Order: sequence, then structure tokens, then C-alpha cells
Amino acid sequence: MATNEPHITPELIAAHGLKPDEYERILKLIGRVPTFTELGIFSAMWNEHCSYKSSRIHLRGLPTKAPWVIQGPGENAGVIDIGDGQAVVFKMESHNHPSYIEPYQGATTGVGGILRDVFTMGARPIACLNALSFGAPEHPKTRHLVSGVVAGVGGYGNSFGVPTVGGQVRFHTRYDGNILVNAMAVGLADTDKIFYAAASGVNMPIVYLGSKTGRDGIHGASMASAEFDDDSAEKRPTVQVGDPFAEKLLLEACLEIMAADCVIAIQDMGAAGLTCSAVEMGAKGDLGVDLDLDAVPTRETGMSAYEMMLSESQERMLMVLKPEKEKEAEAIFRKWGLDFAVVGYTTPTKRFRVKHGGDIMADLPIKELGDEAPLYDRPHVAQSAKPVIAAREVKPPMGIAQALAKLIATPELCSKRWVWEQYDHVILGNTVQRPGGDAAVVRVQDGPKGLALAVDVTPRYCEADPIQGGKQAVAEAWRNITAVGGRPLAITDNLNFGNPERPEIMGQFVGCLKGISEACRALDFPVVSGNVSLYNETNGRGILPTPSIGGVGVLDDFTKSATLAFKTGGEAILLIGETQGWLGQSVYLREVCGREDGAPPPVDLSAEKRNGDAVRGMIHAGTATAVHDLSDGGLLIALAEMAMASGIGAQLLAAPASIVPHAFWFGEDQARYIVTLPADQAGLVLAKMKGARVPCVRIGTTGGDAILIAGEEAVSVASLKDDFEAWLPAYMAGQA
Amino acid sequence: MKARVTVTLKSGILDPQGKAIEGALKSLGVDGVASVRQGKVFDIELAGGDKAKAEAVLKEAADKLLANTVIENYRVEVLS
Amino acid sequence: MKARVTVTLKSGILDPQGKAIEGALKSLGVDGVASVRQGKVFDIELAGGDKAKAEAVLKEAADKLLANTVIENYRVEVLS
Amino acid sequence: MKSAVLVFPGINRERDMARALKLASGNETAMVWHAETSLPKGTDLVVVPGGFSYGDYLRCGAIAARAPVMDAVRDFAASGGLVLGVCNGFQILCEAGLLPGVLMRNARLKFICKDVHLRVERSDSPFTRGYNAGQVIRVPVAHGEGNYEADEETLKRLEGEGRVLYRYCSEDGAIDEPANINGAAHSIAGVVNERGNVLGMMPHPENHVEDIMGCTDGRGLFAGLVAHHLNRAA
Ligand SMILES: Nc1ncnc2c1ncn2[C@@H]1O[C@H](COP(=O)(O)OP(=O)(O)O)[C@@H](O)[C@H]1O
Ligand SMILES: [Mg+2]
Repeated sequence: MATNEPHITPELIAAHGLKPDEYERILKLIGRVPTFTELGIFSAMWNEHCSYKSSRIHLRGLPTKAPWVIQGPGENAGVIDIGDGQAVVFKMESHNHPSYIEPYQGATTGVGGILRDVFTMGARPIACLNALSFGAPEHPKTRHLVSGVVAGVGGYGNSFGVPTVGGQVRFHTRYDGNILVNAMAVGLADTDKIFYAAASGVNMPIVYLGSKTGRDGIHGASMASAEFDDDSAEKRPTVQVGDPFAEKLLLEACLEIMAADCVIAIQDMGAAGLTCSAVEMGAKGDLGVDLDLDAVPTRETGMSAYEMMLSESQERMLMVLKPEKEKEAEAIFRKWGLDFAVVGYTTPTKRFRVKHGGDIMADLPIKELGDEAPLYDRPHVAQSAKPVIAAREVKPPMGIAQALAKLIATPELCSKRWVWEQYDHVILGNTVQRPGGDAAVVRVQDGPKGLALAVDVTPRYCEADPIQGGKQAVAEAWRNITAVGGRPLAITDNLNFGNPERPEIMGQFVGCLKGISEACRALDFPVVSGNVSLYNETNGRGILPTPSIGGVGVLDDFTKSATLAFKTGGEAILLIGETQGWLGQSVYLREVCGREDGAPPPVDLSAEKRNGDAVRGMIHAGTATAVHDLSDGGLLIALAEMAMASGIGAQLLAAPASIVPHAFWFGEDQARYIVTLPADQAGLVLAKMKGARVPCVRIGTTGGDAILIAGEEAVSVASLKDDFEAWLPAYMAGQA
Repeated sequence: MKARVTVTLKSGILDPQGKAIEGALKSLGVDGVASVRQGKVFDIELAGGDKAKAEAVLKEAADKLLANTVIENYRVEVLS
Repeated sequence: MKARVTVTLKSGILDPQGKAIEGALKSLGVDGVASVRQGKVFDIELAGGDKAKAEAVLKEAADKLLANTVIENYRVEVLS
Repeated sequence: MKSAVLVFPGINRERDMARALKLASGNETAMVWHAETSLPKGTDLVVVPGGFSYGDYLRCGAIAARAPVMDAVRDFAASGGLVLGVCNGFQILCEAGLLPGVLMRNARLKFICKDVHLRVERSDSPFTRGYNAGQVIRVPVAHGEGNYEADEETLKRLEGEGRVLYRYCSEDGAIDEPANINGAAHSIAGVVNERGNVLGMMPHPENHVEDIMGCTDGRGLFAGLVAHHLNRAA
């Protein structure tokens, strides 16, 4: 066995993030002291990021099946059938910790990683989305982080050549020390040409493809699972640098050799690089793997086995090739200027053996490396419910018109144009609905099919009531897809939480998952892929629980998608869904009244379904001329967004007497939409909705150049738009 | 006063630009180049004539903006 | 052999990055910087040990690729 | 019209371009790999598409400009053939010496993706005959380095010889500072060579040729090229 490696000491074990009982488990499993390389392999395989040891038990409860699901969680990405032999492949993943340390490179490698997950399965990426959470605007690091992350997300996607079509950006002091960078990629493949990670056949060549291996990110996966403290700056040299150019070549080369039928199995090298990818390929195929590290292309001299096994150099892949196709595959890779090396073979032994310089550096049971990883049912406590805030007890400190003007310019609700104008969102020529609407819509090849894509979560709801918050995140993604006329099909999730070793945090996690599961079941909207990011915590303070939900829906005809801009004056404005005036956890309560409290709006999933199906029906029937779902900021913010998108104003009736006006206009009751339609059709639609038991009222008429509520001051659409667009650019220029 | 700040990538950090340039030089038939790493220079004109003070300003500029010290090293020279 | 090629913008050519850096330094409170112009350095590892030949190779690399001589000047140094 | 779209490693708008060309001409487009030393026989138009050839490393377009296929393009242009470079293609043509000037970082240093307005300066060029002189069109830009610069003398010549075909303008056609999204000299968005057969432009007309993008103003450029070709063939 290996010589020249450090001795295993308790300090070394701890430095690898392995707890004493976890080390005991290793000893029992292999019956001897591990080598240094083996210790590194265990630390990579058994950390939170790769093993999901704290979350696995709970993830099992998520609904993952539907007739249209081809591949649920467990592969590089989820796959759903959209008909006509076409499949959509998608997943979301976080790169939180690296992005805090080096925002540009952290974000680029995050986007690169998720794109690789998608094309590894044989899909050509057609769209990206991203969900970003930053600290309070006043925090001294925020501006620098926003600037670097946005440039990085754009830098990678723009160069790689995929449109970034949607996302979310939020600011909250609870992300001051732990920003979130969640990236989602969506690809398109033929249903009969999906590629998987499981190796098959003994003695098959295992081929290393892509960029060379360097000492990048060694311990990156462990870093992603470690809580930050004040000297996390010390961990800096593990930063990886993204090379979108290399990845673009890798994409084209991979798709070319897949089309040439050379590939048995394929796995990208993500977290814990060669280790995770090789072990997964073998374990999934019930095979052993022999690797010879002398064959691995390296870009630095003198790399040890340990370093090569743990390197997180980007833009690399591992493949099992059909032996008779080796030459053909190599020629394709050389044409694209990429490295190609046979680094090992599959074996019948079910062992993972790593050779370097003639020595065996590791010899481990391959299935147990994954299957026997620790699994924790960590203690969790549910928090006590927050009180429901009675709208009548909330005194409005200002009028409706002033509140509207104020809210539209808050970091939470203002335009995120400054962000998405740095993303190429038109490349490929298929972007039907660009950022700025409810869901992005992209055409599928030459049409007529389209995809509706959205990312959502409202962390303050999740914090106040994890179950409702989890439900709401799924419901909002579903609603955004519905609002453009899409049929919601499936989601990917990215579960960002604090330290799972604290029962309160684990309680948030369990609660959110429960809510997500319920919503997915009720809405027939299964989870097909996802990612968990824990330990988002600095000095004992966790982030707001943030389970980002990425939803995918399909439109049979993209030309019939609905948009949120008012189309013309004189149309009837209908409000669909029930309004009670729920102010608890609303943006109004926080930004206008300075109170961040109360129970969040409850989510009635059957109402969501009923109301959403009715709206989608109106879009498909061609009745609706503009559609927008209601979310942050409530009814008046949604109306303002529709007005600003069109330059057309609205005359609105006064709030009903049963609800205090500020609660009516700014409450955040769920399951609601605004729909406009020609005025002469309003009566018929109202009657139809009544018949279908869908709450629906007419609240006004489009027209003019101001938002005019009976009995309130008029607000000019143009000035509203100026305020809406002004905050983020001014803030980034250091002027706000 | 004239000064120059030179910013280079730390060793071990991937340099995709350098890599692409290496490849291009090879295909252009420029022989004998084993490796290329790309960095930046900033030619800076400073007000005032105190060399020690100038160096301090340059260091501050490099730390705060010119270099990304997570992945880059820098060197400061006052030239005249 | 180690060598360095330094590429700088010809004077008179507008340098938007340099301009932006000037502005950014000002707003970061770094005082005394009158102007900034940004250039590039290439740290090159050469095969072989002949200095004159090395210089010729570097000049060739710079002329053919590293510098856009319409707008840029370059300087070649063999360091060791 | 037979068109050839060049493909360099890192180019990523070649499919968008091929789709626009097919819509306008009805013909499939030849995709020509950078390592080729000749163009397909009977090529009427060479297009250098957008993207990030060689990652935009070193200088945008610098490495691609020195690829083998560019010698063939030089010969093609010298014999009067039409060459269109869009975005990265514009940068490549400048680096290859087929067009004067350079494209520097955007004045505000950020990548910009948005619809912009262009004023078509003249309509008597093969690249603009699908429009009227003075017409304002809307097309998207998507670039980080589109700030066109050349020395004073060159700019004077470009203006004097009427070689600026497209300029950034406001919605109503005014050439002003706010409309000049990347800080380009004289608000230049597109210029031709002396002979008028090589155009480089930063904006992406190929991304505004179908209703799905909400605008079809880019069609005129391709329709004009097809008309020019038919005219010549007749
Ligand atoms: N990081 C981002 N990247 C791309 N688009 C974004 C980003 N952040 C916000 N957007 C876009 O801005 C619009 C408004 O976002 P948001 O208010 O979160 O929408 P909603 O409330 O409908 O979920 C959406 O179209 C969204 O896609
Ligand atoms: Mg919405």
C-alpha cells in the first residue's frame, strides 16, 4: 500500500470534517486504518454535500412520480417527457459558500456545474435561471458581492451561449454573511437518447475528458458543508476558476460522441471530482473501478494521489466508452482541442482501487462508500406558530398612493433589470418571454411547443411558518407558470438552510419539506431533481430558510402565451381568487409599517388548483388579454407592474367595505391572479367563474396614464416606472 | 510620479486565457513556448512627489480594487 | 527560460477600463491617483536556453498575436 | 443565395444566424469549420457570427482572426465577395485587418443585453438596401466589448466616405449620449470597408427576424442581401 503519506491522527481526521464516530465507522467498514488518500476519499464521499447525511431521510418523502416523469432524483438531473419524443432535463444547484469568498468565480463555477449536469444527460442546454439572495443593502460587502455574482452568472452563461431568462434577487440582513447563489439549467433531449451515470460491462475503458486537473478547490466539497467563521478568509486558495470556453467545447464534443453512439455511461466531475464521479459510475452499475492516476492529465507537476482524487478542477467528465468506439471518440475530442485519456477500467470486484506511481493508494468497497455513508435523523423541533395579525389593528402610516410609490422602489419589489441586462437572454433566438414577466417562455426548437420556467420562494414566509412557506414556494412557481398559460409539469428544488445540527434549523427543514411535499402532491407537480445546501450560517446565525423552487411547464403553442402588460384602454380588470387582506409577513407590513412579523398567508392548495386551472382555461380560450399572478406586495403592486409594462393606467374601484383599504391593496393572500379582457366579455366570464366556484370580481378598467383608485390620489405610471427602475442602478453606483 | 502595478495570478490558479494563448501560438507556428500566464499592468500617474506615500497609495489601490487578492498577487513599483 | 511580454495601449487610444478604474478609486477614497491605463503582461516559459533566440521568439509571438499593433505597444524581456 | 457561416471554437450564435439566413433566402447555410482552408464553391456571402471565439481570451476576436479559414475569407473579400461580421464577428474582422478600428470594453464596463435603436445611415449598400435611409430599427445587443474606437483620421475617413451604415440612436432617431449604449466613437454600430463589401456590426439583427422575439426589424438586412444577390444574378 501507499508510502510517503501522512499518518492518520485524530487531528487529521477532524481536519477532514469527519466526526470520531464516523471514523469508527470507516475502521469497521474496511477493517484497518485507512491510507491518507482513502481518508480524503471518505471525507469527500461522506460530507454533507455529497452524502446528504442530514437530509436523506426527509427527502425520501417528496413526491417524485408522475406519468410524464422519465427520471426523478438520483441522476445528474431530472428528466420529464413533454411529448413528441422530446424530453426536458433540468436541475438547480447552489454555489453559496464559494460565491461569498470569490463572487465572480464562485458564481461562474456554479453555473458551469449545473450546465454540466444537464448536458451530461445528453441534453443541449436551452435556458438558465438563477435565484440570488444577498445581505442587507447597507452591509459593507453587499454591493461587491452583487456586482461579482451577477457578472459571474452572466460571464459564464453568455460565453457558453445559453440564454439566462429568469430568476429572483433578494436582499435581507440574514444573508449578510452567507449569500445564496442558486443556478438552474434546462436542456432539451430526445426521450430515447438520455444518458445515465451507471457503468455496465466488465473491462470497459473509463475515459477522462475535458480540462486538465490542477490543485483547484481541494476540499471544496467539505467547504460547502462547513459553517463559516471569521477566519474563513483562510480557506481562500481553494477557489476554482471557471472556463466557459472549455465547457462550450466540452458540450459540443460530448453531444457529438453521444450522437455517434460511443457512450455507455457518463458522469460529470462536480464536487469531489474524480472520487465522486468514479465511485458513482461503478456503484450504480454494480461494478468495481480501477483507476490509474498516472494517466490523468494534470496541469501542475507533482500532484499526489490525494490531490488528484479531491481536485475540483472544472470542465471535466468521466465516461465509460464502448471499446470499439474508442478511436472515434478520441478523434472527436481532439478535434475540439480537449484532453482525452483512458484512466481506468471497470472490474467485477466491486472495489474502488486507485493506483499511482505503481502503488495502490486506495482499495475500498465501492458500494459501501456511498450506501454506508452516515445517515442522521437529527433532532428537530417545530417552532411555535406566529400570531395572525388582524388587518384592522395595523394602522396605515401613509396613504395608499404614497405606500405604492414607496413600495415599488424597495429592494424587494424594484425592477431587477440591472441584473438581467447583464445576462444574454436572447441568444438562440427562442426567448418568447424575456425576464420581467411571471415565467420566462422559451420556444422548443422550431415550435409550436414552448416551455414556461420560473424560480420562486418567499423566505420570510418559510421563517415564520415553514410548512406554509414550503407550500407557498411550490404554489408560486406553479402560479407563475400558469399565468403565462403553461401546464406546470415538475420542479427542481434547492434547499438552503442553516446548521442542521441545531434542532430549530432541522425543524425548519422538516417543515418546509412537508409543505413542499403537500403542495407537489396537490398540484401534481413532482420533484425530479434538487440539491441541499446546509450550514449557511455565520457565528451561529442562520440564513432565512430558503427552499428555492424551479418550476417547468409546457405550452402546446407558445404563440398563445399570456403576458402581464395591459394591452389597451377600456378593458375590464378582474381579480381572481379570494381576498381577505392578509398583512402578516407582507412587504407592506415590513417596509411601510416597519414590522417583520405575524403568520404568513395560508396556502389553500385546492383553491390554488381551481383558480389556476380557470385562469389557464381563459388563456387557452383566448379570452384573457393580460394575466399576472399576485405575490409579493399584493394586488396594487401587481396592477402597477401590469401598468408599467404597458404604459397604460387603470381606474380602480374603492376597496370593498369589508376590508381595510391598505389590507385590500397590499395584503398577500395566495391563489390570486389579475386578468384583463374586453369589457363586453366581462359579464359572461364573471358568470362562468361563479358557476365554477372561482372567486372573481371586477375591480376596474384599464386606461389613462395613471393608476387611479376611487377616493385616492392618482399615481402616474411614468413616475412609478422611474421609481421602479431607479433603485438598483443607483444603489450599485453607490448613490442609494 | 509614474508608477506601475503588476497583477498576476497566484500559482496553481487556472488561467484559461493563458491556456488559450498557448494553443494559439502553437497553431500559428511560434515554436518554443512552453507555457503562458496572463496578468495585468496598471500604469498610474500619481499626484505629489513623496515616494513612500506613493507606495502606500498604490498598495491601497491594489488591495481595494486592482487585484483580487483571493486569486492574484500584485507588485508595486514607483518608476520616477 | 522565463520571459515577460508587456503590452500597453498606445497613447492617444481611449482606455475605458482605465477611466473606470480612476473613477472607482476615487469613490473608494483612494486619493492622489491622477490617471490609470491598463495593459497586459504575459509570463512566458520558454524551451531552450539561447537568449537571442528567445527574444526573437517573443517578438514573433507579440507581433503575430499578443499585441494588436494598431493600438498597442509591447516590450519583451528575457528574465533568466 | 449561398451563404457560409464560419464556426470557431467558442462561437455560439451560428445557429441563430443560419436560421435568419434560411428564413430570408430559403437556402440551408454551410457551416464552415475554422480549420478549413477554403470556402465552399459558389459562396455568395460569408458570415462571421457572434459568440465568444476562444473565450474572448487575449482580445476579443484576436485568436480567431488568425485561423486558417481567415485567409480564404481575405481572398473572398478581395475579389469583391460580401462578408458580414456580427458582434464577435465584427471583432474578428477588425482583428483580421478587414475592417479598421477596434472594439474596446463598453464604457460602463458591463455586458449589456437589451434592445437598442439603430439609425440606418444610407440605403444604397447591399447591407442596408432592405431599409430606407434614416429609418430607425430596433434590434438587440449582447456584448461586453462593443465600444468602437479608431484614430481621428480613420474616423474622419469613415465619415467622409459614408462608411458608417448603422448608428446607435434614440427611439426617434436622435444620435445622443444616452442612446450610445457602449460609448462607441460617433455612436458607430456598424461600418463597412473601403470597397463597401465587408460590414461589421455589434447588434444582432439575426435575433429580430421572427414574431416570437416581438420584433422583426432585423429582417431587412437579410432581405436586402438576398435582393442584392438576385439583382446581381439577373
Ligand atoms: N437574477 C435574475 N435573473 C434573471 N431574471 C430575474 C432575476 N431576478 C429577477 N428576474 C426577473 O424579474 C422578474 C420579476 O421577478 P419576481 O418579482 O421575483 O417575479 P415573481 O414575483 O413573478 O416571481 C421575473 O421575470 C424574473 O425572472
Ligand atoms: Mg409572478
